[in-house]
Amino acid sequence: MIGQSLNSKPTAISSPVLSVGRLTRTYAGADRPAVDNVSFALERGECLGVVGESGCGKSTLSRCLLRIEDADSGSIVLGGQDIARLNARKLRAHRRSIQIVFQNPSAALNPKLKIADSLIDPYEHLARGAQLKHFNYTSRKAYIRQLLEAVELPAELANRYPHELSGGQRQRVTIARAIGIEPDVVVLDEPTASLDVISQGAVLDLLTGLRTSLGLSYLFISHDLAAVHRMSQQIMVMREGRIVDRFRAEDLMAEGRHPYTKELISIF
Amino acid sequence: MKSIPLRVRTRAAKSKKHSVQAIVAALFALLVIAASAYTFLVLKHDPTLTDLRGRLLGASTLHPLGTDHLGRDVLTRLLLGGGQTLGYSLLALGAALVIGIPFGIVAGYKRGWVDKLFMRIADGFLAFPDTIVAIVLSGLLGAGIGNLVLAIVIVKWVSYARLVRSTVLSESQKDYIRIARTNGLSDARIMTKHLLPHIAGHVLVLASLDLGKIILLISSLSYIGLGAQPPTPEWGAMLNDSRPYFQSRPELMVYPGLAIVSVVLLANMLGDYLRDRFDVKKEVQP
Amino acid sequence: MILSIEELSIAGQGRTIVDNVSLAVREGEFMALVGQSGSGKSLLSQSIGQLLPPNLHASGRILFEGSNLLERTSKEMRALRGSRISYIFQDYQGAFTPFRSIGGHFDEYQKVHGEKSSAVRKTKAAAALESVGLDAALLRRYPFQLSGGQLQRAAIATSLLLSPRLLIADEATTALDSVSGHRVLELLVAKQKETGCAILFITHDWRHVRRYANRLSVMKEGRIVESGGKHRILDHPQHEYTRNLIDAAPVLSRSLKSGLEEESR
Amino acid sequence: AQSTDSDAATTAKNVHFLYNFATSSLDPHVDSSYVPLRAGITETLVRLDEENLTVAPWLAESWESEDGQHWMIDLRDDVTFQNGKPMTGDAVKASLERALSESVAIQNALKIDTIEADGDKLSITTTQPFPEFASELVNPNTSIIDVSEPDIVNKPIGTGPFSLTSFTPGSKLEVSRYDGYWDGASPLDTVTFSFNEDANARSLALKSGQVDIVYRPEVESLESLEAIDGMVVESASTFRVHQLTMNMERESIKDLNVRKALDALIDRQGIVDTILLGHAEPAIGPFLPSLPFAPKYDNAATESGSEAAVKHLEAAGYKLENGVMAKNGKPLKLTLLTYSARADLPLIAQVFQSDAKQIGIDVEIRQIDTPEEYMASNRDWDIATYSNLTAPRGDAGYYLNATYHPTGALNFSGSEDPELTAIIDKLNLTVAPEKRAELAEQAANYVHDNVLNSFVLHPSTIVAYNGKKVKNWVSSLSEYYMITNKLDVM
Amino acid sequence: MFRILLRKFLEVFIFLLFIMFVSFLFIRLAPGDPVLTILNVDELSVSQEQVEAMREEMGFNDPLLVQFGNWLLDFVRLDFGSSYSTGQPVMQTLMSALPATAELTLGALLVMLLIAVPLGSLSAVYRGSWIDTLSRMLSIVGAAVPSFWLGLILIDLFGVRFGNLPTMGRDGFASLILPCVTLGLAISSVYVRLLRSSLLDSLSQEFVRSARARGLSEGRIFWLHALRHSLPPVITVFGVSLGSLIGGVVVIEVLFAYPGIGKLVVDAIRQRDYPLIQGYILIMAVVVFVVNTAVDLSYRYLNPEMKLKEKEAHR
Ligand SMILES: Nc1ncnc2c1ncn2[C@@H]1O[C@H](COP(=O)(O)OP(=O)(O)OP(=O)(O)O)[C@@H](O)[C@H]1O
Ligand SMILES: Nc1ncnc2c1ncn2[C@@H]1O[C@H](COP(=O)(O)OP(=O)(O)OP(=O)(O)O)[C@@H](O)[C@H]1O
Ligand SMILES: [Mg+2]
Ligand SMILES: [Mg+2]
Ligand code: NI
Repeated sequence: MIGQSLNSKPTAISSPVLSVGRLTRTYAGADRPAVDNVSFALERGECLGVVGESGCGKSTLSRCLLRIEDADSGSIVLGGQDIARLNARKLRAHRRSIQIVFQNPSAALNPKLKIADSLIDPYEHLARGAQLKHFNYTSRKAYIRQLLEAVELPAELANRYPHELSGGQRQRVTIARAIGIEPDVVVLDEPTASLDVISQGAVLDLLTGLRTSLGLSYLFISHDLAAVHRMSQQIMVMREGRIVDRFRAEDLMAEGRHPYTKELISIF
Repeated sequence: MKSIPLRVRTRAAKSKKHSVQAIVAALFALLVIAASAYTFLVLKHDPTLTDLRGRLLGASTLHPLGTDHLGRDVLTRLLLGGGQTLGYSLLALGAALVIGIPFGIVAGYKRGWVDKLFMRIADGFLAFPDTIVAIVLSGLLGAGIGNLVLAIVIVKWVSYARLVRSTVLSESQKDYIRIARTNGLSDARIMTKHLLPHIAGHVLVLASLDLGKIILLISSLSYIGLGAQPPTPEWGAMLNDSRPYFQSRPELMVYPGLAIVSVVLLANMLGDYLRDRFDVKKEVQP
Repeated sequence: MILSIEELSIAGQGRTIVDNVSLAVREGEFMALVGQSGSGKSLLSQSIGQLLPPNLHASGRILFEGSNLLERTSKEMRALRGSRISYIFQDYQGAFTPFRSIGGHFDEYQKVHGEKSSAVRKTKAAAALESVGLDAALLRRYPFQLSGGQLQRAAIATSLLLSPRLLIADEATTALDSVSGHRVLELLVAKQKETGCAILFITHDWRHVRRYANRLSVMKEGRIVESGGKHRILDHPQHEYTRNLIDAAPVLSRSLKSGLEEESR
Repeated sequence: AQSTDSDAATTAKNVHFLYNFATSSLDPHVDSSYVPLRAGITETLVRLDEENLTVAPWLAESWESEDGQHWMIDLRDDVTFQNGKPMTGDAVKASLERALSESVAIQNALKIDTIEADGDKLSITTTQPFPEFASELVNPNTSIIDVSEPDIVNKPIGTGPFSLTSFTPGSKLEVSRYDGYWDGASPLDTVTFSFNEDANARSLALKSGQVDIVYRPEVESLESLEAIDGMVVESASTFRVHQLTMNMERESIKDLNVRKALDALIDRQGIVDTILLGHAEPAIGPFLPSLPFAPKYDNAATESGSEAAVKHLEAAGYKLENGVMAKNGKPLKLTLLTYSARADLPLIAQVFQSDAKQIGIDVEIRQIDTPEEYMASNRDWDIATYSNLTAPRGDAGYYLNATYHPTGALNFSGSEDPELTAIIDKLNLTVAPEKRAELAEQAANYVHDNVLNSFVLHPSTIVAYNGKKVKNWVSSLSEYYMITNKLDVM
Repeated sequence: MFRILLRKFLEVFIFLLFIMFVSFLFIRLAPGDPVLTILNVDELSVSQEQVEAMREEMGFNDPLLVQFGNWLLDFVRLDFGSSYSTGQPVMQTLMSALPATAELTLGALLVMLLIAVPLGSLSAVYRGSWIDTLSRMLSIVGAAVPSFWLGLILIDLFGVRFGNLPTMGRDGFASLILPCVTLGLAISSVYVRLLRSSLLDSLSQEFVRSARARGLSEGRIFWLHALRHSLPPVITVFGVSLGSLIGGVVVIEVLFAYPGIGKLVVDAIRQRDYPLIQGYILIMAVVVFVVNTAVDLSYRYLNPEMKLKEKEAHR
């Protein structure tokens, strides 16, 4: 299935699919911003890894990008449009372009919906009629089966409720849901943390495959340096809300890294 | 916890309970059908025919439940009243739900000024005593049970809206709703598909008990000339009419009372059944 | 042998999820349990404390310090849980009651297990948080105000608070970056040295297994396919699945891997 | 459970009276519950002598008028208010003037032009010759109080045997003996006068021994009350009549024969015997037969029952076809108003409806909220059950004027019968009692002959009390006089 | 801070004004007017001209807006008028009746709590057991039995047959027992079921298992963790029903001759005593507003996330 023509939309190679400028977010009562003046750009088809210690603001950054929380200042230019200040109605048109996989899969699934319904929901709504490139489904059922297959889950899970799945299974379901509607950018907030290594590898391969075949761009947040290294072209290191280091993945082991980056590597 | 075998038992007991409920409901329906057949086909009483010399009679084959204070056959009135009472109270309840639930979901989900406005409207409705609403409506539109239903809806929808709103308020904080939003689902869909299942539990509980309260409300409002006009048989009115005989002939009050209880019971069973269907986790650790 | 699970099966709704599993954890040991996602590791660990979801039930025997836990009354279990057996759940977000502050949880936990002085409770809580690399100021926060990793570390801190005999850590570091994860595991090991408690450590992370475990078991589809000493399994995996699992371990580069091998004793 | 008055000798002598209507104001001039008078706090200048049904002296010793317009009233001189002040002519004048200014209805009723006080004498001029003037002074809203008191609404000071000690609006009042009462102080120390509007609850309160006298207990509970040793149940006819008001503006009702038919349909005895369990008197005319001006209706051997009704209807041109009473193909359909404030009325309505159905008349019952209001402003009804006081103060003028005079406020029939109006107008100018009685009788007969309204029954007032404790209770016809200085306990 | 207070105050004021306007229209659209009450026609007669004159004098013939304007003018001067039937100042009348209703309501709520909390909790914890069935039966009967009947039975039982609790009036604590129990029983059924359903939700939450794993006693988990989590819907329903509860105590007030505000206002409605009704609605609007604001605040207390979100929004 992989390897079809990239994207029917004209792609201006020069302009990044997502570019973030001076994004800042401070929680009420906090003494320093959780996300502090963060800027970066994400090219089409690129995977940008974000590593950093726990609590450094990675999840906050991703929530701001998705407009789940509103940043205090800064811009989020998605497909040429700054969505940082769009109102809810206008925003909806851009929703399809950016998707997220959350750190904690338990809360991300509606406990009252069966897996199949959770999966089909965004698809039925958004992609109905729209030609999806990757999943050439023939029916609702086929779509779900294909999606589950893509994340290597047995089709029978479709009829279960989230609380009847293991943590790893849940996470795969959320990944399936995010890629199902074939967005431009997927924010992956530690998507494989709760998977066993085989599944991890499989999911990472799958994600890479999808990226190349669909021209997806990833913002890949993880603390697993190996995974980030394997997935990403670019890596950013965050600390206390700021980007402290940024380099090409090949240069991970190169000299001149930020001391904090070095620490991360040495522990690994 | 010796819960391990115990849990198995509750599961088994559970399915048994469902079948027991079904049997109870079926028996009840049979009883009603048999009674109606006997009354309407064999006895053929006129539900409004008074007979002052034959009032307050005890049970007999001619009057299986005796006669009321005007000498009318109680069973006939009870059976005929069922349709009236149930129809109107269900109508009122249904309408209150149909108005209240969407209002509550929208207010709880949208927050902001929509919510504020809604809350104020709701508060406003709450400040009005139902009698006032009923009197004004009957005055403007004429007395009649239709307007009574309207009055009840006006009074009742707020509680559902409020209840729904509170559940929605806390539910929409959760990640899965955020995801649904980032999936670009329309608000309407999030509200119907993701939030609606969560409110079913509480709403069903409230609604199934409210049915009884609504029947009683109809009775108390028919007291001021709203609702079913005498001598229409109607459970609430029958209940009210038998007040004077509360000591001398308590069964006059017991019969419509029991009728209401059994309807509420059935509604409750239905509510619980539906609730269980919405409750995907089913059981809790004891 | 502090914990010995014998022929344990977990079933529900006509499905057997964990199938006739036997597993032992020795006194003071760091026992790792690895395996396929969805293979039943979490359920297995939950059955030890009689904490299975209500629609599932366990059969077999779970001997803890010689007595069968499955036969314990809930009162006896309560005395064990928290003080002798403590848990770190996989779902770290569910570890805390949403409307209670983190500090509130620490305080309550110590109180119900007999710590009378509130000053002591406070200092202990602060120390526990700091030991997992968190600021004591987080005590005043509510769970939703913490990042995933912070929450997980807070959950770890609570479970270590009372020096249990057996610590069951279900993917305790999934939300942590390598620095913090490393630090937390160092802490666990230090704690283990100090108190001699046994740790049942469920993980996907081979680095941790390599570095810290004494023994390990590998689970797949509800069964234990292989168990034994760390070196035995890592160096001479016998089961096909174990081999695949080891090969799939993500590594940064060759040099890093060899560095690790040197380190493992 | 018996209450705690076994040692009545040592403790204060108290009677607990339970009334069926609650009030939240005690203003004697405004409050239509008349509680101040009923509780023995206030008194009027004259009272109704319930045995002879004449007006008797009370605070006034005597009164007279030559022309029915200039009245001389001589007050008792031994009367003091409960605050010790003597009741002077000026005080009475001030009290009456307050009553007039507070209530238009009293102005109407008394028609007073000027009042002059001279020592113990009052001279009053009415705006027109007004023979009933003295009897109107029976009205409790003309109670004499000390208007110089600051809080009349909550603590009126009157001349009665009991003075108010506390008042809880809507719940009860406590009164205690006024030792300076002019007619001899009461043997009781205190009386508790409480309200409860639920008939069942009243009966139970008497049963439980919490109260000693209950006004209008639940009729259905009387049997069980009487079964209690020492319980006394009294019932007394009242000046009230339950009637079927005819809307004379409706085509079918305009026909005398239809009215006669409806009148014949009413099963008076059945209703009295069963619905009111005998605590009522079937009515022929509006006035209680014991009243001096009540007609004897000797010629009124009118048959009743459905056959008679059918006969009348046939005379009116109706025919019973296929169970439907119709005239020229138009079925007889009537709308019957009723209201629940008087619980018997809806029952009477239903009985009537059922009886009418037997002869093919389709009666639709419409239950309404406030009958006066509805009947006055809506004319879409044919007949109505209504309850009227016909001679509250022993005089017919009030009822006839209000109900049959074209300007009457309770003339819901819309009757504008010139002949009847002439009788009433004449009555209004007649002073001599015998002459008045004659005219009243004439009017009543006219009403009866033309079936302007149809009268169902005179309900009785039922009072139940603990005969082992209460002494000298008198059930009053007018329902004005309840707590008196004679009331005592064993 | 001050600005926020001022804004809140203005908001409330406008809300009240709006309610009063609507109710004003509403009441006066109802057929009938209080003239007959004012004229006291029960036993006395007035002519139709007088009725009309009175109507004119009272301004009932003016356009509604003019009437409302007049009312508003008085309202701003804090003059709420006098009752047509008693002539007493409305606020004084209402305020003197309010305590009785308040104690009745609070007492009933207490009874309700004493019934609903144990019964609801037990039936949630022992779902499917006999106690669950029992509580369901009780609440169904409670939902279907009219309170006047319940009250009479209680009077018969505890006032006449066994014991001699006062059956009427308002004399201290003893006279509160029967009415409060009657009312409490009548309202508790909904709460029993609601609490049960909500508790079932909470008890299946993940944090309950974590608390268990920490060795907390079931009681502690229940009271301090699960119960609080299940309160919002219960509190919500409480908030909405308080208004109708206060208005709905009238049956109880009549039955037990308890001199409260419910009876007062029903009479006022019957007599179209406009100022009294308006005063009542004003009080109710304030009560409803206060209670529901408190309910909203309690959500924030029960769910700190909401509170903090709110704070941020105000930043
Ligand atoms: N309450 C439940 N009811 C039914 N099936 C369940 C329930 N909980 C878990 N399962 C199923 O049991 C199996 C084992 O789940 P478990 O959570 O133990 O897996 P795990 O080994 O911990 O996986 P992971 O590493 O992904 O967390 C899974 O297939 C899951 O779908
Ligand atoms: N709702 C909130 N209110 C206040 N502070 C918050 C809130 N959510 C997060 N924080 C704080 O903001 C900081 C950044 O949190 P964030 O969740 O973005 O971290 P993260 O980088 O995703 O960490 P992790 O890898 O542990 O998930 C943390 O210090 C956290 O405590
Ligand atoms: Mg995070
Ligand atoms: Mg797991
Ligand atoms: Ni819920």
